[in-house]
Amino acid sequence: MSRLYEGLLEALRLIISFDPDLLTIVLLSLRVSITAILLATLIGVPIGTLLGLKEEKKTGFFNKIIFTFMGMPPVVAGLIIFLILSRQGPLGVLGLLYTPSAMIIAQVFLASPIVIGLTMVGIRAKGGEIEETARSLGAGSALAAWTVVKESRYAILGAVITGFSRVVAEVGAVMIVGGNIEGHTRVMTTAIVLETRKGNFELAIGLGIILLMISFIVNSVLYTIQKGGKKN
Amino acid sequence: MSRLYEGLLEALRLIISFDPDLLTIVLLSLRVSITAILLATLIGVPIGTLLGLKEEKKTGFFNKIIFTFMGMPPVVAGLIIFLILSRQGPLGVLGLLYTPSAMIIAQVFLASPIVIGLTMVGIRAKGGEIEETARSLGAGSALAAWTVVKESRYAILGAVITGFSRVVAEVGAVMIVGGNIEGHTRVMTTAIVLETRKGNFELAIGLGIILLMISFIVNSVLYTIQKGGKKN
Amino acid sequence: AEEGAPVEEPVEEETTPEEEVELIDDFIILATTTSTYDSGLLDFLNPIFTEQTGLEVRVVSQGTGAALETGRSGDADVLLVHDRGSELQGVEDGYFVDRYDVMYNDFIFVGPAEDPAGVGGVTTAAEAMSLIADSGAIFVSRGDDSGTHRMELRLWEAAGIDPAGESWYESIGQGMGDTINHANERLGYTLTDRGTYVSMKDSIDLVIALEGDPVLFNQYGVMAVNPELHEGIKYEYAMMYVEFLMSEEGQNLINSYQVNGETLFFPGYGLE
Amino acid sequence: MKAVRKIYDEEVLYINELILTKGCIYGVIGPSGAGKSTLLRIINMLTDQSSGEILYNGEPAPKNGLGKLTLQRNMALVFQKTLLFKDTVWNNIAYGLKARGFNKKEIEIRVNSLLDQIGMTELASRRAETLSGGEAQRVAIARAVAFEPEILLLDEPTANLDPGNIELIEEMIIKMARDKAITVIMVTHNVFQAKRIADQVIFINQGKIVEMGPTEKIFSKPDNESTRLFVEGKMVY
Amino acid sequence: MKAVRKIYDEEVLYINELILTKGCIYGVIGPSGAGKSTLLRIINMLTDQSSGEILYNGEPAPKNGLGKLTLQRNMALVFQKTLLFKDTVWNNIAYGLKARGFNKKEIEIRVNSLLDQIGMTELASRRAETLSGGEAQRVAIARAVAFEPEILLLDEPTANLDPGNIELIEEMIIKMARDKAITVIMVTHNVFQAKRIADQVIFINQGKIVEMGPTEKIFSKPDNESTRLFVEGKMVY
Ligand SMILES: Nc1ncnc2c1ncn2[C@@H]1O[C@H](COP(=O)(O)OP(=O)(O)OP(=O)(O)O)[C@@H](O)[C@H]1O
Ligand SMILES: Nc1ncnc2c1ncn2[C@@H]1O[C@H](COP(=O)(O)OP(=O)(O)OP(=O)(O)O)[C@@H](O)[C@H]1O
Ligand SMILES: [Mg+2]
Ligand SMILES: [Mg+2]
Repeated sequence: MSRLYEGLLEALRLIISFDPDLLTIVLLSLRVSITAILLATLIGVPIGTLLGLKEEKKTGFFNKIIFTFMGMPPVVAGLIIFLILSRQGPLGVLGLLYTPSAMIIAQVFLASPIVIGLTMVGIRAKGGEIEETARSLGAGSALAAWTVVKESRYAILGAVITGFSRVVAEVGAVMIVGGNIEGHTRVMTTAIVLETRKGNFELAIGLGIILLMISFIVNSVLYTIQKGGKKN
Repeated sequence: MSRLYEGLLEALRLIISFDPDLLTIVLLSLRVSITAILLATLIGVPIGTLLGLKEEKKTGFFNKIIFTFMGMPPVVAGLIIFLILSRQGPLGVLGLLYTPSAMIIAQVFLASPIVIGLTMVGIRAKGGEIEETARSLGAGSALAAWTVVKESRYAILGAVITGFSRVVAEVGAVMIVGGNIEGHTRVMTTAIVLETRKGNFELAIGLGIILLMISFIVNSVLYTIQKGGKKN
Repeated sequence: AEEGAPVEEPVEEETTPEEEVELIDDFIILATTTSTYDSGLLDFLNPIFTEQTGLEVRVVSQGTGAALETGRSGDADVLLVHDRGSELQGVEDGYFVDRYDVMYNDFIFVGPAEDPAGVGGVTTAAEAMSLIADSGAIFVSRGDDSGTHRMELRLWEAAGIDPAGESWYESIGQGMGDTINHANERLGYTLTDRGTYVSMKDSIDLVIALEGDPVLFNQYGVMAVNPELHEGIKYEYAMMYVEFLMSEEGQNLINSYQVNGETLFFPGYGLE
Repeated sequence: MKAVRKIYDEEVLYINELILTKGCIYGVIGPSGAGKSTLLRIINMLTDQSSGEILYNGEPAPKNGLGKLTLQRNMALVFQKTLLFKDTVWNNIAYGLKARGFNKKEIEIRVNSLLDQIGMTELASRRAETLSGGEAQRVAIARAVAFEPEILLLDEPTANLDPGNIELIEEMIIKMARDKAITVIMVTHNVFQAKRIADQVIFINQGKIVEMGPTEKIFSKPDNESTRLFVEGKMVY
Repeated sequence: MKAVRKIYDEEVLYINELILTKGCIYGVIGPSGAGKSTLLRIINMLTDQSSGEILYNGEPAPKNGLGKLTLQRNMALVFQKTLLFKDTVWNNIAYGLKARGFNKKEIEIRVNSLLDQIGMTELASRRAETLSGGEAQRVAIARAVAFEPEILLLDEPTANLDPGNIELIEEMIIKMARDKAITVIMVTHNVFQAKRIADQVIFINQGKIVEMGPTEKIFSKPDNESTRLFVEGKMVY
C-alpha cells in the first residue's frame, strides 16, 4: 500500500518539477509518435479516400487485408521491421536499427492501416453520395475528391487520432526495434516496463500518469469530434 | 535476407509439426485472452447496454471515462495491476502476481472498457428506438432490454471481438504482471519479444505468423459482422 | 534503488591535459548484458568516455546470448558480455575481434530470509541446488540465454539435476533486475551476479544464500564486432571504447565504482 | 373515454384540453415540427409530460409499475420510422402477443390471419431486414394491431409509399377501426389522407391545438384562418 | 434536342427509345423501384448505361474526359435524399458556380438573388447542417439552378415536405423552366404533383416506359390499362 502511495507522491513531484529524465522520455515519445502519425496520415488519407470511394465489393480483398493490418499485434510489426532493418536484413545497410527512425518506421507501419481503414469506412459512409452530389453540380474529379475529403473531415480526424492513440501507447514494436536505449530510443512505454522491472516505481508511475493523461486528452478530443461528426 | 527466409521456413516447420513449445505458448495465450474476454463480456455488455439506453447527455461524464479507459496503454494497465497484486500491494496476500490469473485480471481491466464503450455506442445508435418500439408493443422493462440486446447483437459481438483482438495482441500488461515464466505465463507476445532478443527468429516468426493468423481470422469475422450489421 | 558513487576520485588528470583532441560527433552501439546495465556501472563509465571522445554510447541491454546474436548480425559495434566460452568461439568464428578480459566478479545465490530450502549451512553450489530442488522452493531462472543463465545451466548439470519443466522452476526470459524482482515477489531463490544484487539490495527482501564457491567466478569480456562482416560497423570507434575500458584509467574507474559501499566489479582477469 | 389535459414538454407541446372518444378515427395534421409525434408519444406514455395530467377512462394514468404497463398494453404505436426486429416477419407480428403471454395456438391463428389480410402469407418466414419499404410498413401495422389494442396510434404510416400501397394501408386501418371499434389516432402531413379516412381532424401548429372538429367542417368551413390556409396547402412557414 | 436510346442497366432499366425536347417539364411517375432514379442518374452520366447509347443534341455522349465534364455541366441533378455540404448556405449555393470558375462578382450576384427567391437571405451564413428539412430542400434546388443548367433533373424534390413548402418549390420550378427555357425532368411518386406541373408525363414500371404523353391525356384517357390504374391510385404491387 505504502509503495503505491509513496510512488504516486514521488511521481507527482517528478511531473511537477519537470524532471529532466522524465521530460526527455516524454518528449521523445511525442516526437516519435507524432512524426509517425503525420507520415501515416500522408500515406493513409489518400489511399483511404480512394478505397472509400470505390464500391465495397470491388475492394473486398483490400478491406480484409487492411482490417487485418489494423489489428496487427505491435510485437509482430516490431519483429517484421526488425528483420528488415537489421544488418542482415534487406535494409541493413542503412543502419537504422535501434534509432528513433526505426521506431517511427514501425509505428508508421502500425498506424497507416488504421488511418487507411478508418478513413475508408468514414468516406464509405457518405463519400459516394458526396462525390455524386459534387459531380452533379459540375465538379471535376479533383474537386469532387477534395469535396469528399473536406466533408468527411470528422471521420478522417478521428482516424488520425485513433492511430496516434494506438501508437503512443504501444510497447511491443518500439521495444524490439528501438532497443530502449536511454536518452536515445527510450520512450514512455518502454521506460515504464524497464523501471517497473528495476523497481523504480516513482518514475514508472509518473510516466504512467502522463501516458494516461495523453490518452485522456486524445480520447476526449476524439469523443468530441465523433459527437460533432454525428450531429451533422 | 537469408535469415528472414530461413527463419520463415523453420517457422512454418514448427507450426506444421505442432512443435510442443509453440503449442504450449499458443494455447496459454488463447486460454488467458478468451477467459479475459468472457469475463469482460459479462461485465461489459450489461453496463454498456444500460449506458447506451440512457441519453447521451446524462452519461457524458461516464462516456469520457470509458473512452479514456478504452485507450488505456497496456503498460499502464500492467503497472496498475502490478502495484495492486505485488506483495507490497493491497491484494499482495493473494499471491497472484506472475500467474495466469494476474494476466487475466490485467486483460479484463483492458478489455472491459472496450466492451462497455463499443456496446454503448452500438446500442445508442438504435437502442432507444428499439426500446420504444418494444414498449409500444407492450413489452415490460425486462423484455424491452432483452429485445435491445438481441437486436444489437452485431454491435455487441463486434465489441467483444474487438476487445479480444486487442488483448490477445498486447504485450505490455502481460509482460509486467505475468513475468513471462516459461510454460506458465509465457504467451505469444512476450515470447516473440524474448525470442527476437535472443536471436531465435524461427520461434519468433512462427509465433508472429500464428498471431497474425489469429488477427486475420478475428478481423475477418469482425468485418463480416459489421457488414452484416450495416446491411440491416 | 540508490545509485552509488565512487569512493576515490578517478585518476583522469594524467590523460586529459595533453589530449586536446577534436570531439567526435558520432555514436557506437554497445550490446551488453543486463547485469552491467542494471547495476549502474555503464551509467557511471559511459559519460566519462563520452566526455573524453565526444562519442555517444548507445546501450542495448539484453541477455548475453541475445547480445552475442546482436553482435553477430552486425547490429552493434562493441560487446560487453560474460560467457567466456561463447565469446572465444565467436572470435574463432570470425564474428568478433580484439577480445579482452575486462573485469570480473562472482555469482551468488540469493533467496528469502526465511530460507525455506535450508541452504544456509552449505558451501557449494551443487549442494545448494540439490536442497532447492528437493525442498520444492521456487527457483527463478533468467531463462534468456544470458551469461548468468548459461552459468546456471552448467551448475544444474554439474549438480546432476534437470530442472526443466519442474513446477518450482520458473524460467522468465528477462533481465537480471527483473529476475531478482521476480524472485523477491515469489519468495524464491535465484542466481545473480553480485553487482546487480548489491545495486538492488535496498528495494528487496532477498538475502545472500550462498557465495564463495570457486565455480561461481564470473568473467566479463569486451570485444569489437568484426568490421569485415557487415557494412557500417564502426570498428575504429568501437576500439576506442575497448581501449578506454582496458586503459589504466578505465580499469581504475571500474574498480572505483561502488554501490552501498561495495565494489561490484574488479578489473582484469580474476582466475589465474 | 379518455381525457388529456394540459401537457407540456420542453415548450414543444402545450395542450389545454383534448378529449378523445372511443371508436373514432382522428386525423392529426400540422406542419413539420408542430408536435404531432410528441403528442402520440405522450399518449403512449413513452415520454412523460412535463406537467399536466393524462386521464384514461377518467382515471389519472399511473406513472410507472404494473399499472402503467397495463395501460400501455391497451395501446399500440406505429412509428413514423418503421423499425422491424431483425427476425422473421412471422415473429415480428407475434411480438406483442408473446409479450402479453398469449398461448401458442392463439398466436398462430392471429398471426396467420393478419398475414393473410396484408397479403404476405408467403413471406411469413422472410427476414424482416429484406422487406421492401411498403412491405415493412404493412408488417409494422399488422404487428401493432395483432393484440387488438383499444387505441391505435399511427405516425405517418404511409409516408414514402406509392399510391397503391397507401390505399391498401388506408383500407386496413378503416376496416380495423370499424370492425373492432378501435380508437385510431393517425398523424399525417398529407391533408388529403386525413380527409379520406378521419372522422375528426385535429390541426396542430407550434405545439398548440389550433382547431379540432369533424373532418367535413375542417375542410369546408374551418373556424380558424390558419387552418384554412393549411388545408388548402397555402400555409408557408 | 436530345435523344436517348436503349439504356440497359442491370436489368432494372430497359428503355427502347426516349426523346426529350428542350424547355419541356417532364413528370416521371411510377411505383417504387421502377427505375426512376436510375433513369436520372444515367442521364446525368453518374452511372454508365450497360448498353445502348445516349445522344445529346444528336451527338453520342463521350464516356469520359473533358467532353463528358462539359456535358455534365449542362445538367444539374437534385437528389432524392438532400445532401448539403457542411458549409454555409451561401457556399452551398455557390458551389457549382465556383466549380465552373465564375468570377467573384457574378457569383455574389447570382447567389444573393437566389437567396432572395427562396426567402432565405437572412440565413445566408447559417451552417447547412442546422437547416430544417424544407429549408435544406430549397437550398439544394437553388444550388442546382444557380449555374443555369440546360437540363434540370429533380428526384422527388418535395417528398417529406408539408403542403406549404411543396407549393413554394413547385412554383420555383415552374418559374425557372418558363423563364430560362430549362428542360426539367422531375421524378415523383405523387401523381398529383405530376398533374400539377408537368407538360409531359412518363410512366415507368419495372424498368420500362409504359406510356409517355401529354399530362392531360395520361390523366384523362391513357392508352395503357396499368397507367390508368396507377394514376387513379389503384395499382397494387
Ligand atoms: N427528444 C427531443 N428532445 C428535444 N426536442 C425534441 C425531441 N423530440 C422532438 N423534439 C422537438 O419537438 C418539436 C416537435 O417534434 P415532433 O416530432 O413532435 O414534430 P412533428 O409534428 O411530428 O413533425 P414532423 O411532421 O416533422 O414529424 C420539434 O421542434 C422537435 O425538434
Ligand atoms: N447501385 C445499385 N445497384 C444495384 N441495384 C440498384 C442500384 N441502384 C438501384 N438499384 C435497384 O434498381 C431498381 C430501381 O431503382 P431506382 O432507385 O431507380 O427506383 P425508383 O424508381 O427511383 O424507386 P423509388 O421511388 O423508391 O425512389 C431497384 O430495384 C433498386 O433496388
Ligand atoms: Mg413526426
Ligand atoms: Mg428513386
